[in-house]
Amino acid sequence: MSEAISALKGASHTGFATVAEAGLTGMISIRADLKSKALAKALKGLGLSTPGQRKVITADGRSVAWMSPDELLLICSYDEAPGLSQSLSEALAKEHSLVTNVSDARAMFTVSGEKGDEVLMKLCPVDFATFPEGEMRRTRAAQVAAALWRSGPQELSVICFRSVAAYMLGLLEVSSRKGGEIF
Amino acid sequence: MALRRYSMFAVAREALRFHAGWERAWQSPAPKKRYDVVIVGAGGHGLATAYYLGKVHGITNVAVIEKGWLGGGNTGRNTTIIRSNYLQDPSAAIYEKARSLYEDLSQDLNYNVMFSPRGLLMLAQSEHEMRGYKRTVYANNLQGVETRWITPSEVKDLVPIVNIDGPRYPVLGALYQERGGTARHDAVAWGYARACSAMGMDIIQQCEVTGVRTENGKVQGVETTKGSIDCGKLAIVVAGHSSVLAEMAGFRLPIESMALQAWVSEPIKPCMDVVVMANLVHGYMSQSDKGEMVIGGGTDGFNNYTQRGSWHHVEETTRALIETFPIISRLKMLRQWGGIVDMTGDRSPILSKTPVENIFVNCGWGTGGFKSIPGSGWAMAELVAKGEPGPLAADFGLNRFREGRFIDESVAAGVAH
Amino acid sequence: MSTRLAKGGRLIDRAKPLNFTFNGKPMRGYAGDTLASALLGAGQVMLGRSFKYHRPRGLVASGAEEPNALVNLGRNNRHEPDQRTTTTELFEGAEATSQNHWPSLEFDVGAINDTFYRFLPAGFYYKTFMAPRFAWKHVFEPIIRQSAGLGAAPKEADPDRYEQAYDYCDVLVVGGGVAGLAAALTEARAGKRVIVMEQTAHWGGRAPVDGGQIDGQEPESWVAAAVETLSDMANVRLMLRTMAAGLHDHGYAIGYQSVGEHAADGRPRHRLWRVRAGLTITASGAIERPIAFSGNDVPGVMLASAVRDYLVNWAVSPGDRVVVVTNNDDAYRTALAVQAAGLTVPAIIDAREAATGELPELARARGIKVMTGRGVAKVLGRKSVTGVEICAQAGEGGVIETVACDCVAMSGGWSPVVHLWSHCGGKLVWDDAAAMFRPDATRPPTGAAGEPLARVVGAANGLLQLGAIMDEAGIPAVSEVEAPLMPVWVMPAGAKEKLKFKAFLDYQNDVKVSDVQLAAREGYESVEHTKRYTTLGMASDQGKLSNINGLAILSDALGRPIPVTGTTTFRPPYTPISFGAVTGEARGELFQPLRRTPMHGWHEAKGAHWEPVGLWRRPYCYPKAGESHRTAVNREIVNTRTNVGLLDASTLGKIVVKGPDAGRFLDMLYTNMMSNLAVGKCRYGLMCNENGFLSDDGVVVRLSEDTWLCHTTSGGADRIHGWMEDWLQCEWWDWKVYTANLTEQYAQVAVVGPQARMLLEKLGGMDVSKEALPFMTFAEGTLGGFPARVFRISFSGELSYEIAVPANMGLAFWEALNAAGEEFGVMPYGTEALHVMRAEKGFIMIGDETDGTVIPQDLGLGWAISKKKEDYLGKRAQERSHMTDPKRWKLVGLETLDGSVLPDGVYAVAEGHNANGQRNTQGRVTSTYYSPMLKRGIAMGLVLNGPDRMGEVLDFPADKGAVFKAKIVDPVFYDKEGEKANV
Amino acid sequence: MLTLTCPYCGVTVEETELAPGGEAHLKRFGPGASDEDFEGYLFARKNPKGVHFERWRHAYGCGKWFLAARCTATLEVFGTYPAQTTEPPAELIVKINEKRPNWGGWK
Repeated sequence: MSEAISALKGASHTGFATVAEAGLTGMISIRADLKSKALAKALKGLGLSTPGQRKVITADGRSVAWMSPDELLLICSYDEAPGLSQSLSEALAKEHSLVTNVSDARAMFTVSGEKGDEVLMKLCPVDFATFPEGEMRRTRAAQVAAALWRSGPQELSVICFRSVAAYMLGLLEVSSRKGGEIF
Repeated sequence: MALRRYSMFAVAREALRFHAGWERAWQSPAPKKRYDVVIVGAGGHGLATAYYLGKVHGITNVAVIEKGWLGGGNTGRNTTIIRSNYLQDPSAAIYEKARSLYEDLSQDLNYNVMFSPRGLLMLAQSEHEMRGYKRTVYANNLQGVETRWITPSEVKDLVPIVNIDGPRYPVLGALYQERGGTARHDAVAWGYARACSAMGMDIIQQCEVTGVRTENGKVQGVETTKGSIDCGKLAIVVAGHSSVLAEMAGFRLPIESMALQAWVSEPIKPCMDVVVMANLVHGYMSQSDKGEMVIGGGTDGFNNYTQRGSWHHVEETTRALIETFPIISRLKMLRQWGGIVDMTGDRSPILSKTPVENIFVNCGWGTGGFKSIPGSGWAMAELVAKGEPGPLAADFGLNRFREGRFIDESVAAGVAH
Repeated sequence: MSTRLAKGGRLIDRAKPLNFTFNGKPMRGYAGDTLASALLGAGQVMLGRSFKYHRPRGLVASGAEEPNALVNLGRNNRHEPDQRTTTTELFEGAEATSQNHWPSLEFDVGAINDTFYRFLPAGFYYKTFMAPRFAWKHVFEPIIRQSAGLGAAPKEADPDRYEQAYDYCDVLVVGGGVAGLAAALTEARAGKRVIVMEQTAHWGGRAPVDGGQIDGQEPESWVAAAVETLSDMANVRLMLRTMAAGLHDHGYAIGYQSVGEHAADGRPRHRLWRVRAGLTITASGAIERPIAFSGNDVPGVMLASAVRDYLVNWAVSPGDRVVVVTNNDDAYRTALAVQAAGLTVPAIIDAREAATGELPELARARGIKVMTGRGVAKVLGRKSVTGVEICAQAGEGGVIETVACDCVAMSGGWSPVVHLWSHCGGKLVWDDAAAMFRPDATRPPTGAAGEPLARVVGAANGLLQLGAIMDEAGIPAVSEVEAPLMPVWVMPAGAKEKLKFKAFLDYQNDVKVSDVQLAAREGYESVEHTKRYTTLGMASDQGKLSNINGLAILSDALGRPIPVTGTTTFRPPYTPISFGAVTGEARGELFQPLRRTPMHGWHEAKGAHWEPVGLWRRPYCYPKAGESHRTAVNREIVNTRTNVGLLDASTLGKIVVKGPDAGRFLDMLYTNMMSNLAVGKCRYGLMCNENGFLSDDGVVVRLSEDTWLCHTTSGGADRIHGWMEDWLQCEWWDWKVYTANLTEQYAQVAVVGPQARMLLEKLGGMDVSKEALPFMTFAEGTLGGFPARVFRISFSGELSYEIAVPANMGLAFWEALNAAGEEFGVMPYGTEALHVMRAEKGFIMIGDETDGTVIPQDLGLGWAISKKKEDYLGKRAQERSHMTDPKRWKLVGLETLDGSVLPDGVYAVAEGHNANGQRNTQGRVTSTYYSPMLKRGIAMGLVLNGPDRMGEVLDFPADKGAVFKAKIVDPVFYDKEGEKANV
Repeated sequence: MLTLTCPYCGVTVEETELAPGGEAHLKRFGPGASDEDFEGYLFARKNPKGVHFERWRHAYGCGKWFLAARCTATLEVFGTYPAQTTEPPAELIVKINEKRPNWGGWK
């Protein structure tokens, strides 16, 4: 597995905020009945639970996010994703479900710094002043789909498709350039 | 009443008396009880239909009734582009008929519509688009439409401000129609209105149709805000509101009303002598005789009767045009507006009989309305006068949707592996 | 002559002088100046030429309504035409040049139009230039076009950066005058989230200039305190230099912020705000109206309020002797301000029969001569004012007295700025007493829930006196009590034609009173007709200055009340905004997202020539040094067919479909049967839309009992995934099927050619033999250490494997294949080679053989349409009469008799012409290539009864009279028996 | 520039996050249907100037289709609801009746 490289190999820029590709990240898409007990049990085994509408829950370095009424996204380390994907698949085998490892299909970015919100204010039709912690927002960053949440103090994480990773970093870089502070 | 002719001498004569002697361009009569033909909609298409009914078919007991002011719909809010470089035979035929009538329209109407065949080109910015346009050139040559394929350097010669080496979509050539161009949109409506009025037709403005009277499946007349009007035949020519009138007459059309926007820059000195369309990135631009850069793009995607579009389309098209014409970035947008266009099931127009006897519709021109006005009027007049479509309108009937016989111009819809 | 006064100027900082040039002449102003005030302060009265008559023009206004004083600003790649001097903050080194004249501002050949003004009334061009016919194209039209425009066109790309940003608030206050600030205070104190946008660089609007007292303080002090209070509130955002350009549906306001204009410090030049506001309070003030009298456009004739602004704000005197012409009390403030600045007011000419208000009395008390019942017959002077001829307002213009002056300050009353209110449907009401249209509070624009989107306060609401404005906000204020105005649309009331031909309404476009009256006479009765016929209000001030005057004159000419005439439509933007700001970051590299496969960088490094495919970019071919694209493509084909080639197929759509009803679902989606595909097997499938037309194709793989993998075309992945979800969510929502678009999860490589198997065997790890992995099957395993899914499918007719590996390993896998393949002569090939090879095999390509009008039956794909199924998407459509018409053109192969390559898109002609005189046709070419294997041209096409006409020769007319002759043949040109793929 | 509330996500999003999908509550006609029914299904559109039922996909969000009742003359949105239904919810009909007494029903 040593030959795996993320879309941008962790490239970053620092302007009035720091924007960086997060490197290899494990992501597993789970499509299932979110009321499923088997699902709850499987997540519990990871120290997580089934998140409510738009919620993201984090524990032990893993997060699980509500993506749609029948879809969750489990975020974990890249290396454990194939195994976790397999075991989740097995845990849900008796139910109508679809578990897929999408770690390679996505790219993840962090936007950090006191003015991090201002970077994304330029790109996403989202009210960051009222955007709470613990919420996953699927939206648009300029011309591509993005999912974002507050992943730490003064840090936002953004997921997009792998093929547009360079475009996303370009957006984040130009939006975080010094002189472009909004307030 | 005879038309008092416009000419340079007439203007000079009037100048001496401070232009006190000019007559009304058209009369503003009250509706009569009955007309042989009532045309609903005094836009370009409705007025042209009336004009050719009189001129070609000798039918002059005609009223053109209009909810607002004549020419105030899409005729007065489009980007004035005229072209006939369509792919499919029926489209090429009617748009070329229109274009060729535009050539002599000023003289025909004795009203200068400022037809300006400055040339129009469609940039090819992908292999796929290039193949599509080359196909169009071959089709046009067989259709009697003069177009040709030109190379990137010829494009640059015609349009020095275009960026043919764009990093994203370099220009691979263009489909060029030398006799395409623009005209003064309002003048087209006004010129037809003046000519219709001179033939004794009644143009009744501020008169909204509120109902269509039928009996035994046959039209009897219309109810309007200016009273009841009887008619032998009824032509519905109300782009944007076609479905509303159809509902009054008791049938549905394969049409959805959507907003189409346009905008202009502040006026600058001439810098672009032709009309340029960049369809891959969804934008087109020309420079008006006032110096404004006139810009348009695609329609909005949802049903809308407000004559206002959504802002993001303005952003999308403007960014495409800055990529294509980098010099416009520092120009400023002066005015942005919208119109409501009819979008049909195959994006081609409808000139047709309807389920109601003696009601005819002319609608569905989508974004191609202005360029087709004379041809549409010509074909519609023939349909209304004879009760059956002539060759120009034959393929544009409503029956095509039932038969699956579409006229699809969106050949670029397919995608390659 | 205008000049800078020795003292005063509340907005300028005399300690910070700024140098600039006008038409190359060095000038000097101060920080805080606008370009307009600096020019006027430097003695420059004449600033440009009008559009039509090229008349000399100077400043009329001091704000956004200025129609005349537009300049070219900057040079080279920062050149900007039509820059409004009144809204441009002066900066060091500004270079301005005047517009629309040749050879110079002072001497302009175009001014000959003014001499012949009588021959050039409104719409003269509609009546002329029609004969002789050729002259229109060759003489008249070129002249008209060459005389178009004002500022010079930029010549270079813009180097500056632009941004956009989103924001949200409960209340957006537009306008930072006292009404706006008061409204902001009220809303902010109620806990609302408030944004205040002010288009200028200063808070307070007109009040500090106009005087009075607010809450016991000078307006300026009150403004400072209000701004301080608001600045300290966390729920308030104050934005200067931000013009609210438009209010769009559902409360979407566009704000145009000037950020780093003329700064070279990394700031963006402009930022476009997209603010979603619960309520927009427009406190946008009012604009003073000119009065239409002869010569009201001579440089030096200005709005009374502008004269006052220049004096008070910037200590600039527009003239030494200022005659005030008015129909209201407010203009007396200008007279008082002029006098206070130590200048002379020879007379106040008041059209009213009596002027008895507080302000007129004050003026009289200060010794200013007030002439009531009087008007201006004519302004004297051409390039600057030298005097006015005074007449009786009620008369026809007989001169009573001539007064020498160098500036005329005029006021015809005020018009509320109702633009934002009107942009999405707010209605107006005519206020007869104040002679103005103002917002009708009972008919506001409405939002997503049908709620009012906007409210109006202050002068924008028609409240022109400070007391009334502040009273609305519950704040006590006083100012001089003003008597009612008298509507005056033409001066004098009975002005003769000769005067009306020089009484301007739209200054920039040279529309005069006589033009509007002509339009009315000729039946252009609608206000929109008059606008369009005369061009009234179509200039770059968009009628801000004098549209109301125009429609009042129109109403008068038609003998109908003004509200019956109504207004033209107010459209965004309020004042012009740069296209750069509209575009924001989306330029250059960020113009559109570029989708890259994991191997993109490798292709780039190898000098791939790109082809855009949707938002992807795929290698068209990989030309070597000195190689043409054509040669490269031929080399790639020959190498692939003789050795082995690699294609980056990562862009192919890969959608997983799983569930108990997945088979049933795919049977509906594809024309073929997919439910009976055996696990481990692959099948080529076709998808149609409900209209019956072929929309996509690809290989479907059954991964397990309840799971299928659907390959789509490169451009089709998102579309087809959306199509699947549409049917699952909206039609068959009770079917148990999940889908996942895994297109980007995998890098996919096609390993193609006779040596393909050997290459893979060298990598090792999986049995890829014919027996273990037969044609149209797949296997999973580890190949050369990479987790891989290997499909035995072929789009070239060769022995071929398509191998999917995780995308993050795609590059490494691709490199491993290239390294291992060296001994087998491996080469990458691009999309063009792919296209030629598939055409050699007679395989159709979505987008070439199909164009949205083609059904599978046209393409001889009947074998891929299940006869057993009752239904599939598109089936009913294909039963319609035109779809079953035997005359539909059908797919065949075409071979030119001389081996040449048929041009792309040519048509096969048939005898005769159709009823519209168009040449009849009987077919067309859909794909055409040079086959390097067959060393001749090959083509596919759709031909009338084609499959029944094998061997017939058709004529394909091409360029310049050339006619290609081609024979109808079988579309499979290469390896007709299909032996090469199945080895 | 519309805003609509996605009934699945519960967020009010702007038009750029959505994809429009045309008239709602169309009944599909397949093989065996008359020419007239099939034409009606594919092409005949109510296209009302007034209350309109339409499809939207939360394309940049959860990816789900939902339905909206909206006035095409004023752009007022009366409500949104999940797509898994053949007719508008009763309470939405009541609400529209209150706001547009003469609207004439959804069919």
